[in-house]
Amino acid sequence: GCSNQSVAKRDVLSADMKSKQITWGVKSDTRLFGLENIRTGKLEGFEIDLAKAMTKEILGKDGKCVFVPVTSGTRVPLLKNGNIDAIMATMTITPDRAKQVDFTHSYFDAGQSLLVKKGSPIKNIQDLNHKGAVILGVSGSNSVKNVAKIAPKARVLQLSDYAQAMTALKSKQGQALTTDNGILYGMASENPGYEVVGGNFTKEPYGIAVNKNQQRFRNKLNWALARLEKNGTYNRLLLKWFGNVKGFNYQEMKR
Amino acid sequence: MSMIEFHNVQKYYGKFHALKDINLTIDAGETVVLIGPSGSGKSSLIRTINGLDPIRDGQLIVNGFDLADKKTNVNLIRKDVGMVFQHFNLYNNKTVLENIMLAPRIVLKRPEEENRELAMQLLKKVGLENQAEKMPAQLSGGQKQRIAIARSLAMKPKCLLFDEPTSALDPEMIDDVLDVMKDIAENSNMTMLVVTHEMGFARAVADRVIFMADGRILEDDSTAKFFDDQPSTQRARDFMSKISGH
Amino acid sequence: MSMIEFHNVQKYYGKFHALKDINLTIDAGETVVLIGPSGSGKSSLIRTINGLDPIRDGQLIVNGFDLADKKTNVNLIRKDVGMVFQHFNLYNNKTVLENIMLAPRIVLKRPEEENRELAMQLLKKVGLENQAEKMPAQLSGGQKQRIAIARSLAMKPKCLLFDEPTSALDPEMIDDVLDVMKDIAENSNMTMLVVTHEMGFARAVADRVIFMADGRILEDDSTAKFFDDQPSTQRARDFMSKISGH
Amino acid sequence: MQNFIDAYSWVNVRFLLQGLWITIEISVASIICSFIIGTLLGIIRYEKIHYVSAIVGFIIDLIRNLPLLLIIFFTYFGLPNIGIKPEIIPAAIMALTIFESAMVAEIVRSGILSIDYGQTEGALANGLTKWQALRLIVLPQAIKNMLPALVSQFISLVKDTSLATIIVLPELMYHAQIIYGQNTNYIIPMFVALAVMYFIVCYSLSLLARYLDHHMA
Amino acid sequence: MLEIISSQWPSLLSGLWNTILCSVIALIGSLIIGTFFALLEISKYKVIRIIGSVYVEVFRNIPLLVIAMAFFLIVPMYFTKISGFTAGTIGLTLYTSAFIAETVRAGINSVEAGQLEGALANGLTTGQAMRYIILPQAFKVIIPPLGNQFINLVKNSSVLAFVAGFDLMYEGNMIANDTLQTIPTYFIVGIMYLIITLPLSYYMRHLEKKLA
Ligand SMILES: Nc1ncnc2c1ncn2[C@@H]1O[C@H](COP(=O)(O)OP(=O)(O)OP(=O)(O)O)[C@@H](O)[C@H]1O
Ligand SMILES: Nc1ncnc2c1ncn2[C@@H]1O[C@H](COP(=O)(O)OP(=O)(O)OP(=O)(O)O)[C@@H](O)[C@H]1O
Ligand SMILES: [Mg+2]
Ligand SMILES: [Mg+2]
Repeated sequence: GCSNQSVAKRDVLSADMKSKQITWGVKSDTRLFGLENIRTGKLEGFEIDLAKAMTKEILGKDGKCVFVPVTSGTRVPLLKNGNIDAIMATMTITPDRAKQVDFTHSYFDAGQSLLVKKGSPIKNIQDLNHKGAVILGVSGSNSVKNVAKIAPKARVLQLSDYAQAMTALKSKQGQALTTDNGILYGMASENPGYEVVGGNFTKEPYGIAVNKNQQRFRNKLNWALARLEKNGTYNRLLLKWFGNVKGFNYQEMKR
Repeated sequence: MSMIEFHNVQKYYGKFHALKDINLTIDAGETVVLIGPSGSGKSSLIRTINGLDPIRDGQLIVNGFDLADKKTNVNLIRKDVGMVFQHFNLYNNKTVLENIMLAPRIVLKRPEEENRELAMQLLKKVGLENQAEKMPAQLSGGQKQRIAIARSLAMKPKCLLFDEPTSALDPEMIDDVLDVMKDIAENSNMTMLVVTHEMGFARAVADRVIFMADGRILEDDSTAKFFDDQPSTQRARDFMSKISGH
Repeated sequence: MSMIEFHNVQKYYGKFHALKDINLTIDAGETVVLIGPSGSGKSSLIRTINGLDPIRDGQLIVNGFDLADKKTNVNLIRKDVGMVFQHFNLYNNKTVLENIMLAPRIVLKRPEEENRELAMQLLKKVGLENQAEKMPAQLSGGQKQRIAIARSLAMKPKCLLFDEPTSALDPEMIDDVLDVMKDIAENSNMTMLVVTHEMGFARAVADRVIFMADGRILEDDSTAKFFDDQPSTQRARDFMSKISGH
Repeated sequence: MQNFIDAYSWVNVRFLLQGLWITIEISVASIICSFIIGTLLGIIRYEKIHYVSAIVGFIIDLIRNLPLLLIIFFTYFGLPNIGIKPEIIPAAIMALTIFESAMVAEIVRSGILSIDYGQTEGALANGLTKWQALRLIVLPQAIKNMLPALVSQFISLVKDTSLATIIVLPELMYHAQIIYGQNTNYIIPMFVALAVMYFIVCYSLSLLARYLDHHMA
Repeated sequence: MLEIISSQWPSLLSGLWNTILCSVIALIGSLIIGTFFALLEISKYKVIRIIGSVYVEVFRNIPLLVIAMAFFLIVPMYFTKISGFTAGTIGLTLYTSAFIAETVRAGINSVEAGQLEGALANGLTTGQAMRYIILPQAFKVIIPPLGNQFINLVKNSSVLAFVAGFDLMYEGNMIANDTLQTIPTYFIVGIMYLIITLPLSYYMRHLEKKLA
């Protein structure tokens, strides 16, 4: 165990209250959720907006958020090392992960789906459960783990990011690309020759991860999330980011 | 019959004029010694003869082939014109025996049996028959040079060029090499052109002595004239008085 | 007064016994020539004197310091004992003048003005006053060696060691170097120990001639005895007959 | 084709250039640090100081034999465990410096060995101490001999900064990823741009080295 | 740490195997290609020399990651489908071959000119001199630097992780992501790399001393 005593002992909530800022680990390369705007250099996306709103909720009007870009590979070690206070980076709540970190309630109920070339014989995940089938995913994401369970005979190739996975799909390195539906719909809209098929075959509830032994902080985050859901902020952000995504039924996700 | 003919040969290194208007004829079977101060062009001259260095202008005919002609295959000349270098240039990755047998095998396609026999004979001639399996690095300078001579002889050349064959040797090894060279000069009708400062050797075996300075041939005398009378140029007399005794 | 004293000195390279039981005393002001076949240990002997190579056993006292004693600071010896190498070992990254001025400046802390003056004086002495700003690579071997001698002299040493200072030189450059050495031997009271095969030089300037073979000193004769009578050992007589003339 | 035209919009190119600038800054900082540290380590290793040289040598060997990717992970994720918590850019510089110093140390050691020992002997016999000989005579010559190897090492360093995208260092490669994150169709134009930009920087470095090599007497 | 090893050793071992396989293939390939381009670079003909040095400069000055990506993503789009392992291995081969070309060229140049002249004067052609005299000596000189290239190659093979090449680093990333035990996982991966590279580098040092 390489856990760090000082990080474990530190009470994140009171420290953040005192410094009036929360440090969030967020995605910087994922459309709709967290992506750097190359004109302004600022991060933008649903998760970014939600993190800002939650920060204000917890720390008040003058509360500040600091965003640290993370990837699926770096988010947990950064949290454990104390570089960041919380992760809001398309992280699916799973029992395995819950052993390492604590999750808040889900703040976004994604589901996993498939992106294929239009006209492909593949209609759902079961069509891929045979030897020789190759599914593309992004390393560190929960979706690749799910595929291994649901279509164990298929081979999964894990790439560094969605664009690489999408390009690999175009290069026929695999028959289908799997990840969470929101991301897939975004890619389908840029690439007219491709479509999302088969509906959601898993539930992927995204949660905010905090370190173990930070119950007070987690509770506070849950409390803030609930308030935002109640006062309509949550739905407003959902509309802002997913209202125009073709094929994505954001109405279902309203809270 | 002449083995080597220089007609108005000019040689340059870039802009530097290394050989100036060389005219020289060496007949088959002659032994010629070439002397001169450092940088005078002795090596340059000798290296043009087997095409290691190109000439700019003039005519150079060796063993009947015209070296100034681009179409001439220098390998045909090199088969018949051997060369012995100051620093031996033995093949470091081959045994002594292999050093001698390699070129005859792949250039002359000499049968293996015959090749080995001749090589051993040559080793005996240079007094090193028991060193056949050694690597060059295990030999002293004097031994290396004798192997280099044997390697050249194995090609049965008509002409041998020597570029300061003893000047990298410890003094007590020089005689062994000179003895081999004397033997060749006296007991074969090889054409020999030798750059050396060993005046005792020159006197004993050379038919002619050529003196160069600044890229020009200043003297081309019979051995008797050069040593017993005196060189005709002041330059050559100065040079001789400087090197005498070293 | 003695400058160098060897008492039963033994030197090894690994298991190889390079110097066997050396006993030798050289007085201040003496000029001694050391000869012997290749590998006999001449370089090894000379290099122990300024501590470039360590000795295994025995006593070696140089300029009053005991080299066998670990506590002796060899730098104190080297200040007073200069050395000239076969391959010159000039500082390739410094000009000629800087080569000469460097050690006096940082070791002796000689004032810059005085240092430059002395350096130029020495350059003049070795006949190269117009080469001060050249780099070593631009010089001929003979020039390099004269600079190396000037570099040693700039430290105003009491003793100078020479390890075959002319054997890497073209023959016509040898005299220039030997002339400088003769000048030092005759016109200063420097102690000189010279490894060389230049018998003319030995005869002219040496007080004594030492002959080594196989790591031992076989002869230690006055110059007159060595050259005019004959060396007493057969080994030395053989050697002398072999090298005479080269 | 349209993808290329869109991908190379001024906004995107400017963003790439910003990334390139960070790449250059980080490279220069790491080159300077690793040159200084690497030279010291190389000398320690060359000098055969009791124990110290052996230990330093062993650490250098460990680092040299690990993929840089792992060194980056260990620096960024491992160091906080011993109480050092560098920001991303210092962390990247540290990781690169640790790795490249080990490489430079070996170059320096063999550079020193490449200088004829006669140079040292000449200096010793002339009365200089070992350190003076090393500093004034041997090192200046060794640096010249080392230049080609050093430059190719530094070219590797520039290219290697791209590996630090893995910890989200905002350098050139990362900026390209952000751009093609906006639109997956931009990925190939971005890789082409990456190849060209890295090539220009690295090749200029080797031209510089060649220039220095010719103009250093 | 032990639990990672015990639960993940099949993937670690298969990763190790792929890393070794890729390294060996890339080594052989890059030796052949590198020697070929080294010979081009020392040709008498300017055009051929330029072809040689363009190749070397291009592959030396572009990050391996970019080269590997190009083979993984672009080549299949226009030519033929290749797996991540193949794409990575090809990329690694070409990248390394540029360095090997430089090493071999330096090796050839380090053989003294006298060796070539001796062979020419002895009647051999330039080609024969290369084959029998120069290259055998050059290879002896370059064994230590080649060893270092090989170690670099093993380390660089970690680029396969970016193109789903199922090498050691890829498996390490997977395990780290699955177990979220980042440092212990990479520690194990590091040791596995050292198991390949450390003995190699000590052997190279030994060889270097022996050949010197
Ligand atoms: N490859 C070369 N490039 C440029 N200049 C050269 C080259 N080889 C020789 N030279 C110059 O040509 C001149 C003649 O050189 P050469 O080697 O023929 O003289 P040498 O008489 O053999 O001298 P030494 O007795 O020193 O061997 C010298 O001034 C030398 O500097
Ligand atoms: N560094 C070394 N390691 C091992 N053996 C050595 C070393 N230096 C010299 N020797 C050996 O010691 C013996 C004496 O060498 P030394 O160089 O003193 O001879 P020398 O009389 O100066 O010969 P030369 O006339 O060739 O210079 C030789 O057999 C040599 O091989
Ligand atoms: Mg010459
Ligand atoms: Mg000696």
